[in-house]
Amino acid sequence: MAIDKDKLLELYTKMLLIRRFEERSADLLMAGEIPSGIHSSIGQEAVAVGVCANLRTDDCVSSTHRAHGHLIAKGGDIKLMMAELYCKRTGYCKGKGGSMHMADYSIGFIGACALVGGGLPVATGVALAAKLQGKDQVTVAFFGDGATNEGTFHESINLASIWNLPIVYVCENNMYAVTTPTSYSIPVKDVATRAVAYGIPGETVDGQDVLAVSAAAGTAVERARQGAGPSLLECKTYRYLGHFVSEEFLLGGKNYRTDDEINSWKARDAIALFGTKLMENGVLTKDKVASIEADIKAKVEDAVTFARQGPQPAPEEALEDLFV
Amino acid sequence: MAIDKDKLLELYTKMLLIRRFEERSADLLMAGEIPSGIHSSIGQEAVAVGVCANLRTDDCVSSTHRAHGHLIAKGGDIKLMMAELYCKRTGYCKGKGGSMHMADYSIGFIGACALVGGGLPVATGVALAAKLQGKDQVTVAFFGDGATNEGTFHESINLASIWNLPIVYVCENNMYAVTTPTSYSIPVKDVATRAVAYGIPGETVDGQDVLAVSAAAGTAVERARQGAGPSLLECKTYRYLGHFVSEEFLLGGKNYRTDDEINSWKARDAIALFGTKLMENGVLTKDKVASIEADIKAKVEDAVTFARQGPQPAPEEALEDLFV
Amino acid sequence: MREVNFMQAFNEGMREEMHRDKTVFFMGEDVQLPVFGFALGLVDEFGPERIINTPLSEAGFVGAGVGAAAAGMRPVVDLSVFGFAYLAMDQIASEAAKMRYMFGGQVKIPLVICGIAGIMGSSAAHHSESPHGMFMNVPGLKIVAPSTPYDCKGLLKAAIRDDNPVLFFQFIQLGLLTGAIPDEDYIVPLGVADLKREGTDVTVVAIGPMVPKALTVAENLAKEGISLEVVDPRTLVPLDKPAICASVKKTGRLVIADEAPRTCGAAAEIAAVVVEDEDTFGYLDAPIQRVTRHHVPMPCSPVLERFVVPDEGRIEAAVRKVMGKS
Amino acid sequence: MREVNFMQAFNEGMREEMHRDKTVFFMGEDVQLPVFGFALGLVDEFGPERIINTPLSEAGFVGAGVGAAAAGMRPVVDLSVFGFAYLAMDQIASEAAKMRYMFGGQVKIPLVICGIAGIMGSSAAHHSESPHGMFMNVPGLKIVAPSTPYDCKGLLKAAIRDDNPVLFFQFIQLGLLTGAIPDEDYIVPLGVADLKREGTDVTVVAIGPMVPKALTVAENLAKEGISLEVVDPRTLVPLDKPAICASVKKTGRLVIADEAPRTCGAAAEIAAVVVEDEDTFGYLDAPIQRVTRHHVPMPCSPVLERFVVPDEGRIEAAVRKVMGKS
Ligand SMILES: Cc1ncc(C[n+]2csc(CCOP(=O)(O)OP(=O)(O)O)c2C)c(N)n1
Ligand SMILES: Cc1ncc(C[n+]2csc(CCOP(=O)(O)OP(=O)(O)O)c2C)c(N)n1
Ligand SMILES: [Mg+2]
Ligand SMILES: [Mg+2]
Repeated sequence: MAIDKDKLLELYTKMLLIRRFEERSADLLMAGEIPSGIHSSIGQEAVAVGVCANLRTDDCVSSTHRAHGHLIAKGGDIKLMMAELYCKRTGYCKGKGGSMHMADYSIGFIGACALVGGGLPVATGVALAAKLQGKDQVTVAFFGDGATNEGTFHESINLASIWNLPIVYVCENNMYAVTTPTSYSIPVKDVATRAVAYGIPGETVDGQDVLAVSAAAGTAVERARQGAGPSLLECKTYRYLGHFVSEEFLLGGKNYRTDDEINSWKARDAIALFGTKLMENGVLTKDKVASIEADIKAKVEDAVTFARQGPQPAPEEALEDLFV
Repeated sequence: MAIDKDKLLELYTKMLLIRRFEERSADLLMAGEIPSGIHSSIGQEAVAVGVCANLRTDDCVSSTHRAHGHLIAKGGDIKLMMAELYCKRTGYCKGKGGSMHMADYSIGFIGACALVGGGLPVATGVALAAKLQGKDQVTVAFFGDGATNEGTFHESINLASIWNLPIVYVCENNMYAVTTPTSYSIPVKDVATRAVAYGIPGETVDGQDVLAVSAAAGTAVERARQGAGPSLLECKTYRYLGHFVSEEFLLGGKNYRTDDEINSWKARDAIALFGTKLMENGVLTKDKVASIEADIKAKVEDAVTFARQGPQPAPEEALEDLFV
Repeated sequence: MREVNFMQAFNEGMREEMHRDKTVFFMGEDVQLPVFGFALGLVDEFGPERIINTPLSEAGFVGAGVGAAAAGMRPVVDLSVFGFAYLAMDQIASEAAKMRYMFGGQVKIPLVICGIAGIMGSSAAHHSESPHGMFMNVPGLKIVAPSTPYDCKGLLKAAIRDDNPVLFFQFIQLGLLTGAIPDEDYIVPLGVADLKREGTDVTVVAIGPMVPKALTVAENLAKEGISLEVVDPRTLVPLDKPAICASVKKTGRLVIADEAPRTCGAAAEIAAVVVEDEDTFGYLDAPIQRVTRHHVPMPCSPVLERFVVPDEGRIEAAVRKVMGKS
Repeated sequence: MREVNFMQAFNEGMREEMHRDKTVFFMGEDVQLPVFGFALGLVDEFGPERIINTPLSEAGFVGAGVGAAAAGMRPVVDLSVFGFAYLAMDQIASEAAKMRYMFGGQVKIPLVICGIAGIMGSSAAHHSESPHGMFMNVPGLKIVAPSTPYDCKGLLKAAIRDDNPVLFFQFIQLGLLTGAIPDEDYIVPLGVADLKREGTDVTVVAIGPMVPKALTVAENLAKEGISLEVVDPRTLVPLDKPAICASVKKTGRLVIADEAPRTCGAAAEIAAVVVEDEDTFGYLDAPIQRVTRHHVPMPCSPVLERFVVPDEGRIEAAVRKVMGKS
């Protein structure tokens, strides 16, 4: 492995932080503490972390309704995130955005967008600005498999290709858009194939292998940074929970995925796989894992406390922030 | 040649009819007689005729702002067309549609659409209806190279692919969208390459060769009719005139195409090429050409007379035809 | 008569029309395994050929609905959430609404487009749209905004049988509201308002989810001897102008309550229709008041959301204002 | 002062702002070789890096404008024809308009979206849209509708300098209208109406291309001793409500002329704003009249088009009506 030990531990820790944050916030939602709906990224952590491992703070990331992992991976502050889930004035967006509309412009997280495919043109424009401004900044647009059927996917990547923009389109192919399997809605085996239509590189990687993701993303990011244009990176992954937290209740027991399928993916859990590998390589030990877990647990609880203690926005604040 | 003599003559005659209709209507527009703007298809006749040669009357065709050729090729009545250009009550759409919004539902011409890419979802829905109704009807959607950059292109073909619809997407690649060359706006050499993204056949043919177009379209239409799904057919062609009739004036002498380029395409004029071939094969003679020309001229003049003599709509008729 | 909720009423309307007419079909994202009750169980009864799952391609599948309608089917296209309509705006405003007219009446477009509007609760800006006013601006669309299970079922059946494109707003706040519906087949015709409560002092024209709120206010104010007449237009296009004007002539005072953006919304149109009517103008004793969302996107926080969305308190305040008692 | 036409005024405004601020750029379809005069010659002066041709991808490049604005640029995005805005509706209504708010004020979107609105003459339904009313329904968008070269240039410069998304309507009927503009730098602030003519009998609020028509009517009626006051709001969001109400208080009679669809249009909003204003309501001596398009898509035929589009005759008839002289 070319990556140094600290970096490896950082990847592991970030994945675990995402997992624990998602678990805790799902619990708090089910307990009725969190008003904002949540789309959990549990199972998909390696994609967010593997991709963002290649980014600088001034690089940009755009995300979707399933945004927590991306924001944490980009360096987001889980206190401000949790407070936003609680819709407190102390949250990232002062309670206006909630889970699906978080942003942190100070670290280049240009925003989650709840409309599928809606963030792609915007991210493309951020990359256009970087090019016009002569910056060597790279933008990453995350989106799901379902989003690749939206017209904005097509239009955005075409624009990025003809303008040679510094952007990487990262498709988290978790095999489903809500209840609809990718095999029904996408007539090609790999989403990466679609890159052919725009004359750009397309690559499919194992989204459960954080190092594979990181390597592939590294190539694409470097390419963008060198001015060689956009790429499409597909990461095959899986979400363990329902489309949104509490979906299982609403669908009344009906499921669109078999237990076998879910279990086979869990057997390739990205964090477990990576943890095992790091242990084999001596980078990680059981003790180290325990201390990382403890540290994360403390951080997450701090975030919950911060969120709980934050003030509600005053009603009239609803009228602020429309226009500058 | 497998096609019989009458059919060959019919192809030739239809191409010539389109040419003469377009020429005459452009003249009448420049003379101030025709109020509706016109996008002329002179130069592109082989595509419309070659494709529609494979269609039955109950098959459907959707078109664009450049619709005259498609409608004539599908069997449209040039009297009603000319009257529509004159915006008369006797026109196809009672003067409401004009050049860019003609339709003839009696022959499956489901409509020209002035919004680039706008007709593709609608045509896809017509094909969906045919499938749901169990008909062996095929739909053809015509559109330009520029339209392939619209999101509707992507969404429509994807739908047709996953639903296995009886439709053929025909791209008339005339190398330009208004003043913008395809080489700028489309990052792949052949539009047909884009079929890869949808797992359907894509083929590029010489749009100046009516028999090549007809053969390729025949395969695609047959495939659709047999229930084997959609295809994308790209026909490389060229428009001789400006984007719209009178463009040359508005652009004030500036041109975005070289004379050399225009002349090289004219040297491969579809009608001339096909005429020569038919003469070589003895299907056509100079006399026969003269009589076809005379016949077409008479028909076009009849159409002009019909259009001129038709009554204007009464102003209040503007309030009709909104709702059933 | 049976008690059903709003979603069940919609569901029954769909089932009955699909049984009655083989050209009716239903399509949208995840309609085969829906999260809400509107489409529950339809696929079990009608199969995946008539209850069609679509990819995430709003322009594509709404346009496909337009085409299928032009080709003789009667599609009901489900947007899931009406805020997603913006992705299909061109197909709605340029194709569905204009095709018949542009083509000189050659074709009809018997298409219903439905979707959840209004407030799901802390769903924030992208999932809390009520854009019926925006669509009223487009000539060629009929617009349905039911407020009771009875109206929902009857209007849906009328919409499906109508030969024109109809937008059907499923206000989610009303989803679990129950009401009685008859066992036999019935429709509620498009274009006919319903007097949800008779009164003499102030007319409240209330749309969709504002109807039950207006009725609550009416109940409360009745105790003070203030008599509200609650008019539910039920369809915004066509709008039952005579019914609205007749009520205003009777009361001389008008409050319009619409849980939607204010500027150029349905409430503005209704105010304009009344104030431009020569017969009615002279009866107006007080300024017309609109009760609408505050003019911002919907925030996520429940505190902020409650502030933005119009409630009983704001209706009551408007009523007192037009009575000169604020 | 120099005489320029409307398109030249726009063109000058663009040039000056592009010279003043390196972050301003212009993009759209065929903007490097434009058919109309708005963008004429810009590419010669600023090169293809700042005058960017786009493929036919309205959602894509409008959204790219939003992103570029969020990233510190000041894009002016040209839709060519405003009817094409429907293809980019989601990027306009869900992203441009909402991003700042959703993100709690973290970002600003200094974006101008321009396009030709109105009647080019026999261009039919898809190329004759005036959808400003529809966009007024979306909180978060400023909307500019100039009627003179002077206002066009001044408002464009204000729009480009504004830190919010602004929709700029280029009414093509006005394209060749000439007027005087000063040589020095000036802006016309957003939100300030202009009294295009003072009068005492009837207020005509006229928007965009209806302003010159209203002035003609005013001229004609002056001969009969009828005195019209013509108010041009110039921006529809923000709307200069005080100026409109002040005029109505003076005249007691209001006609609103807007070359756009009637239902839920700008004219409806202005009527509602006036009739809900307590201070103004009492001054209203007659029903408010709207003069708008007839509520159909635009037909191609010149005969039909003339009928659908509001003209001087219809303004005059409305004036006579509110004066009780119809
Ligand atoms: C434009 C739009 N259409 C539909 C929805 C409803 N919706 C939210 S997430 C989702 C599925 C998205 O699937 P995918 O892109 O694969 O992302 P995933 O949820 O699997 O992460 C849908 C249909 C939406 N939010 N926006
Ligand atoms: C959605 C939309 N965008 C832009 C236009 C303006 N426009 C009309 S035709 C055209 C070019 C179309 O190019 P292409 O699809 O290649 O067809 P061609 O004109 O070459 O036949 C453009 C930009 C339009 N009518 N609709
Ligand atoms: Mg997915
Ligand atoms: Mg072309």
